[in-house]
Amino acid sequence: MKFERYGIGIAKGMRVTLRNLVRRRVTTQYPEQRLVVARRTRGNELVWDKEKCTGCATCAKTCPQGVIHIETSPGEENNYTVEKFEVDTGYCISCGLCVEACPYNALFMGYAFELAKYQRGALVLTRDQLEADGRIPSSYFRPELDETLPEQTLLIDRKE
Amino acid sequence: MTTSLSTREIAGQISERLPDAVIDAAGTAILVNSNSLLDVGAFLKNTPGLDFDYLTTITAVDYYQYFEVVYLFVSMEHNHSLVIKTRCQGRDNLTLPSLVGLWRSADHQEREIYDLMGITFEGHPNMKRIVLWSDFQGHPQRKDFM
Amino acid sequence: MTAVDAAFSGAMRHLDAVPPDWPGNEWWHWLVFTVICIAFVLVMIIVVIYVERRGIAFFAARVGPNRTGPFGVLQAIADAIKVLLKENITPSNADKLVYWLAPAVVFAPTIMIFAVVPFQNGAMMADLNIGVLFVIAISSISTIGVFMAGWSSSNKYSLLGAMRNVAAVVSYEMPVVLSIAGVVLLAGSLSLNDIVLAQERVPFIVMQPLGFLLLFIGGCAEINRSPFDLMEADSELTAGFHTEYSGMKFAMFYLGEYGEAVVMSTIIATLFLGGWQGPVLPPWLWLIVKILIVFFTMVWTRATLPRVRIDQLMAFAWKFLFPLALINLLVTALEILAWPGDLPLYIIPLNFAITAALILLGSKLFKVGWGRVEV
Amino acid sequence: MELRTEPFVLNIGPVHPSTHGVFRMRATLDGEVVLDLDPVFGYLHRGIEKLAEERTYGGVIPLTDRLDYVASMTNNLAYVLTVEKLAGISVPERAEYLRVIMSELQRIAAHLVSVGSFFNDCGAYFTPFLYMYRERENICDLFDMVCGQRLLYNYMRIGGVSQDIPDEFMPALKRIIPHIRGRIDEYDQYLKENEILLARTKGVGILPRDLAINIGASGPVLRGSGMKWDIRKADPYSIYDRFEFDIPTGIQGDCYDRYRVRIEEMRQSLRILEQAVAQIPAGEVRADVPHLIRPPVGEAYAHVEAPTGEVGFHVVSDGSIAPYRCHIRAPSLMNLTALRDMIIGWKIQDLIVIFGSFAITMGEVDR
Repeated sequence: MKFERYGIGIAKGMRVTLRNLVRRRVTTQYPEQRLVVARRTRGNELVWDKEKCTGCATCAKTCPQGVIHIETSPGEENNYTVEKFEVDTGYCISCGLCVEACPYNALFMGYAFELAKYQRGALVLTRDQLEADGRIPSSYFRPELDETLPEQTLLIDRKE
Repeated sequence: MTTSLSTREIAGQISERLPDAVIDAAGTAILVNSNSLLDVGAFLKNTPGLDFDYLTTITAVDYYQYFEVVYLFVSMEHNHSLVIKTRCQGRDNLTLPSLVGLWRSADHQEREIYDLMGITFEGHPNMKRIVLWSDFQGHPQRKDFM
Repeated sequence: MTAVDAAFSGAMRHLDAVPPDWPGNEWWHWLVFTVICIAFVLVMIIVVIYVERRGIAFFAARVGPNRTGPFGVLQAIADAIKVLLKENITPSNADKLVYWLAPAVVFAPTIMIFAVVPFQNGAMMADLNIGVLFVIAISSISTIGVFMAGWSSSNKYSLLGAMRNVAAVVSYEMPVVLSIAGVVLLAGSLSLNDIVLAQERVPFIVMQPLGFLLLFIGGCAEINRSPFDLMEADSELTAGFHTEYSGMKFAMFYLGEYGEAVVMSTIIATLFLGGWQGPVLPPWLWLIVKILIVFFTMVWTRATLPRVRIDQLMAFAWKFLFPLALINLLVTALEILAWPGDLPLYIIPLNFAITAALILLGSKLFKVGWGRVEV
Repeated sequence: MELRTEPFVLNIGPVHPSTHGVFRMRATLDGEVVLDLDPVFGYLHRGIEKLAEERTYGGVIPLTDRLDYVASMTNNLAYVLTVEKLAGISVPERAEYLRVIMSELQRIAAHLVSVGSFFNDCGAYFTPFLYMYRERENICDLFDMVCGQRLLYNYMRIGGVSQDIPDEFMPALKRIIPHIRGRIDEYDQYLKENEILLARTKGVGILPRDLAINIGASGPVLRGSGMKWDIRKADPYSIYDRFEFDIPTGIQGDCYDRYRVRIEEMRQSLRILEQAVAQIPAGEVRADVPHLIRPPVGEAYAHVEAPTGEVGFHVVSDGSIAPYRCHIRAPSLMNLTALRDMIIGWKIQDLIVIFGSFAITMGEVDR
């Protein structure tokens, strides 16, 4: 250790921290202030379109975690009726492969992310919950939904 | 671009020095006798023109009848690479010579193979389990481990 | 009259003088000032904890505590309540008595120091004629508490932290005392009140810039502020000497730590920044403002600088600060000999020049060896 | 009087502020001096190699996210390159550019984390760490925009990338590049010349060049030791041969050199980004690859230059939909080989700094 630079380096560093002292904070006060997440957010839920789903179970086959559970019965017009559609979001890793795999665009990643539960059992989304209204699909792999979602907040755009 | 050296050519060079070492050199890799692995390693590292100073990775693959251990050597000086394979027959009491003396990068990788595949490397200074705890039973990376 | 009697009466004569001359000669004086000292320390601790947490947060581009009370000012109180409700855990191998005693030994001296700090001309608990000596002596006591804590916890991290602290404090005591000695020479008195009064013309920071720097650096090391916070060293020793402490005992250490910071800021403010002196504002407010300025500088350095290594810490004390402090003392003494009476003001630039020259010279000569030991 | 002393054992970790996860070092100390060190791995072992054998080739990609979780993109890339090599799949031009852009952004993000936590290990109380994280947030924003998550991206696919970038991506990236360049310069003023940091890191933890090669070190650790070896130049994958950039190297291989190499690499990454942004063509981003791809029987090894070093995947195929064997070359694990040699004789504080200068990620060490 030598003080070859007579503490100039320390002084420079002190100047940088002082400059940052007066910069605008970038942290937000979460429950009150919210940033808009990306349109393609892979939230921790799935949104399922009952009308489009044919029960082909491609999503269940693709899921690396095996959390999608589908039971079907043969329907009238050479198709399947989905008897049961369950997603255990507790084991879901939100990889989005099921959404990519779905050949009929019937499965969407959810836009919501505040879905913590107190019991593990409550994390299993049943068919009724999946069908329920008010769940916003994100535009992950569904670019046609881009317009329906607000623009993402970017840190770079926030004033310093 | 790292050039992959011709396996036949290198196998010929090895055979000149170590007659029984090479078993097969038809594919992209040279299959060597496990007994002469250490000699082959020393040859590869110390021969001028080859100078394999960098042992990139060691993989062990379980093929039920035998275990295949794949070594990927790179020479940083000449920017060329070579794959050496060796086999351990059977499933119990598998041993291979350790390359730690030549390339210390074999240290953690051989320990890992010992841990997960159950191949003991003779001459390794610290042949202990690395990712599992010391009294763990079995070798989980084997195909028959459930 | 035997020799024993003589010694006894001699001792009695000293005892007569034991309650020192109270300012104002009122018997209730000690009672009032005891309360004031304790209250002042506790309130100041809450204030500096707030300043530190918000300051560090602002330096680090964060917001800091802002939920309890307006702007989070009640955070320290909320923390105190939380910590009081926590379970007190004593390690089974701990040396129980020492373990229990250590927090008190750390915290008590910080309040005692304020006995000799003037809040206004003469407004102090005891105008000791050896005030500076008292400050130095008492401020070193908390080291013993730290070592007690480290030793008794039977935790290796704690012990390492405590050992580091003892080593650091013993080493840094030298430059600190020597730099204070320069002030004492200038003021011609050891009483803090007289020292403050002597700064009526100019604060001693301009007469003794080097002394101020040395005291600031040494003080930071003594109270284990970054970059010398080796006894806690959260990235190495998790929490250093108080790793095993919890609940109220931990709170005592926490209070003690910030209490020491308040004490060191107060000493620096009193000795070098003119204490309570200042225009317009009431004197006690000036003191608080100056304490906060010094403390803010400490927060600033803490937010900026990495931590030094233990051997560098010691080398810095003995090879850099100590010689400079000695030279500073010598120069001060020579100046006082050269200009008897009040020093002329034109020596202020001279002092700054000497300071700059000495720091440059010291930096050139200062060198620590490599940290590696052959094993 | 001679005092009888004896060395004592200090367990550093697995739960410790500076072990970058759950690493454990069993250090024998003589006072402050480290006499011996025994690294203990495995606290984060999840058996990813075994798990990969039971998943489809596409389903392994989310697993690779969880290796080096501060640099998921490059792990993704290494894996998909291997499978593409195995199956002989060619990737559309635009996808190659997107892969390069993502890897370089990822490199900057990961180096910011590494450097920040390295400063934190040196004892700079969280300030540089949070500055670095603040800049990393910009990049996380971009990743969020592209693939919907900020940490585990799962963006690369066999035969391309999962989806094309949205329209607002490029303008944002063009604004972020100069911003980050300015900030790197600013943070260089902060601690580059700081006397205390120099004293703590210069000459500390020297890894000589020959030893670095011998232990199989890679990435900034190898380059910090003065070896000019970067997979992007030595064995260009993807389209790295089209870009102009330098390989920064250190001089003597101490902690300071490793830190400087990381900083300079960020600058070079910004250069690559600028070129890639200028050159990127329009077009498809994903080759037509079946969901359940069955590569021919054989094996392949492909490697990329990840922020920590050379991440390689050795995939053996038996013709089924799942890899027969998927071995991961973890640079963090290899870099730690010489940890003991570098630390013995130094103080316990240096141990933290030297260990921090490797910038390992436990997810990759233990897999």
